[in-house]
Amino acid sequence: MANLYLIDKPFADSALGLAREDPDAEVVLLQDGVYLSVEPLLAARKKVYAVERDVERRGLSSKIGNDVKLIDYHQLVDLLFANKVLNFA
Amino acid sequence: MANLYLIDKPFADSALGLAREDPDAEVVLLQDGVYLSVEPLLAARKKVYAVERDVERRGLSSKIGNDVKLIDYHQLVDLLFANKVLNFA
Amino acid sequence: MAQRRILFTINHAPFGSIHYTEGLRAVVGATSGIDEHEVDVLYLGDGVYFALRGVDRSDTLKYIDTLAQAGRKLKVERESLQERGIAHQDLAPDVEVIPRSAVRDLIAQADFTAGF
Amino acid sequence: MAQRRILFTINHAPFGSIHYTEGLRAVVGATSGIDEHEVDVLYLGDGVYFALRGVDRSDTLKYIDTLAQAGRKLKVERESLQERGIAHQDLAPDVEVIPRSAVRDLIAQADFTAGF
Amino acid sequence: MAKLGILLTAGPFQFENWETAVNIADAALDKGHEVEMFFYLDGIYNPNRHQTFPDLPTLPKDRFAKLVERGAKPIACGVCVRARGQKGEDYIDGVPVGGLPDFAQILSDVDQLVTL
Amino acid sequence: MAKLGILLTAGPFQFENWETAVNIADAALDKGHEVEMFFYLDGIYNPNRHQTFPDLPTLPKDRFAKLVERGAKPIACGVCVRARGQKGEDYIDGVPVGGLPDFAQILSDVDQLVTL
Repeated sequence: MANLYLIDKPFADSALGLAREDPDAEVVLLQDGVYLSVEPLLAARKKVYAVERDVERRGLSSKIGNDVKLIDYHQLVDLLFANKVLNFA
Repeated sequence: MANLYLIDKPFADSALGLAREDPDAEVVLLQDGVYLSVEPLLAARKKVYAVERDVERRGLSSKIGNDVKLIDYHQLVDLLFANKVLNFA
Repeated sequence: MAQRRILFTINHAPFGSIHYTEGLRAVVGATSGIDEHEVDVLYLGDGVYFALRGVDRSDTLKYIDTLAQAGRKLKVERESLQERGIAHQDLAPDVEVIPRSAVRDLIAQADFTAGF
Repeated sequence: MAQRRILFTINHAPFGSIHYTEGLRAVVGATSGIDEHEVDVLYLGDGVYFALRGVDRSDTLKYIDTLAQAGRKLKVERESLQERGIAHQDLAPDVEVIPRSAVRDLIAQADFTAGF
Repeated sequence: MAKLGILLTAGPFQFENWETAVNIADAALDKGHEVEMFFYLDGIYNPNRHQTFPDLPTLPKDRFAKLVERGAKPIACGVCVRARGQKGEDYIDGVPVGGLPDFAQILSDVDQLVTL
Repeated sequence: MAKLGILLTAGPFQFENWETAVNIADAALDKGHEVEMFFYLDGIYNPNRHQTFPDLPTLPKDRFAKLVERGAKPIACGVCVRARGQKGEDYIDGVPVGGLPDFAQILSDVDQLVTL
């Protein structure tokens, strides 16, 4: 069971800081959170997901890296129940 | 007549960037804008005001520098009519 | 009673808040009065994400069309794009990139500004 | 039906939004049910500005008193304070500064988190 | 099967949170889970039955009504409702006005909590 | 003496903007200026006459009512009102429901514009 950080942009600084140093962290970017730079997370070998709808409507599909896994809401629900949710949205 | 930037925190990055390079800029910090670091503005010799009520209720009165002028709403209204208002609140 | 020139700045990114589209509705609305105000639309800060080529415009298209017909382009600050690593080829073809010095000209020309 | 431990994080600064006080009302509310949940209150990011000594507490005092009577301290992340240049002498006497490693312990102990 | 709790503190239209909340709730129901929602702060504006907007084929109230139809159990914070001058009779069917003890009960009932 | 225009896009309680708007408007009236306000987006929630909150001696509606008494001229965006399921009859006296052409007229009338 991971610590699943749900991250939107307004609280990104503290949420990303926590997640980066948390050995059990996985991150879900949602809403404006999909604009965030995830290099530090990936460098720290964290698994990063992004909500596909939020990426697509913002025109970011071609800009987001292959190392970020796009998920739909059904996959998100599975992640929510399989992990401990850290709410930063 | 100055360009009077009314700045709250959410849009501070672009507003402060604009103001710093604007030779006619003066800045009013209001609401959560009073948390902003004003060193770059002061270094660029910009006049900086902060709304006194917003500073006081946040417990920042002793932390805010003497080079920031605290103003009440009557003074703010005078500033609004005496300048061109740039809305970033 | 007078015609004014209003600079609308859009600072909110799509789609976290509705300002990306309601700001444009207000722009069009400002031109709807008896004085037919002049308007400029400028994307700054995170607002510039609206200029990306693939952004869903279904809620904004009618306002953009109205503005385009009046000869008004959506302007985007170059420095805000650069800070976010957005390149020219990432942008929609109908936006106009302007440097900060031109932003200062827009400010100089404006009677009022409105921030969204 | 079970007693839970909930970690409430407060990320919004006072007073730009009402989350600084309504978050605490929700904390107290969470303890008001039949299961008497355990709660922790943690200030993170800009939320830590609430810990400043001179902050106006007129809207939050009753919630803070209720929590204090239940032996619950307001916890503030040290790293968030440091990033904002807030020193120990700037803080209200009733807040408890904890390092990020202790934040991880709070997370480990929590069944749920709620963000304000 | 499991139970999902959603705490929604943002209103309709202005921010994207209500859409995310509904999309997550819908997906949870698709998978056979149960959903309990608490409308808090501006969140209490969401289930207003009088919403009308010609341009939008589906309004927030329609999506929340569909969730109720599918078995989701929402409840609104009464203090928030009254502070904002709203009335329970203006809500879509199936959204009672309660209080924070109901939020405490949701914390007892659910297996996971999302706050938006 | 001059005229101040205020565009308010945030609702009561949730954000500080309504208080800033009222404080600025009050100060302008103190100085003999005129004030015109446009409630846009969530701003339209502000003048609801049914607001009640036991802990607050002065509610948003009371402060806006006082502004009206003192001669301020507010008007609300009708599209926003109807989208949010609100009704003009729930407003305090002196707040008509209009539209963006009224905002355009405010832009014609005033000497300065503040958006909050």
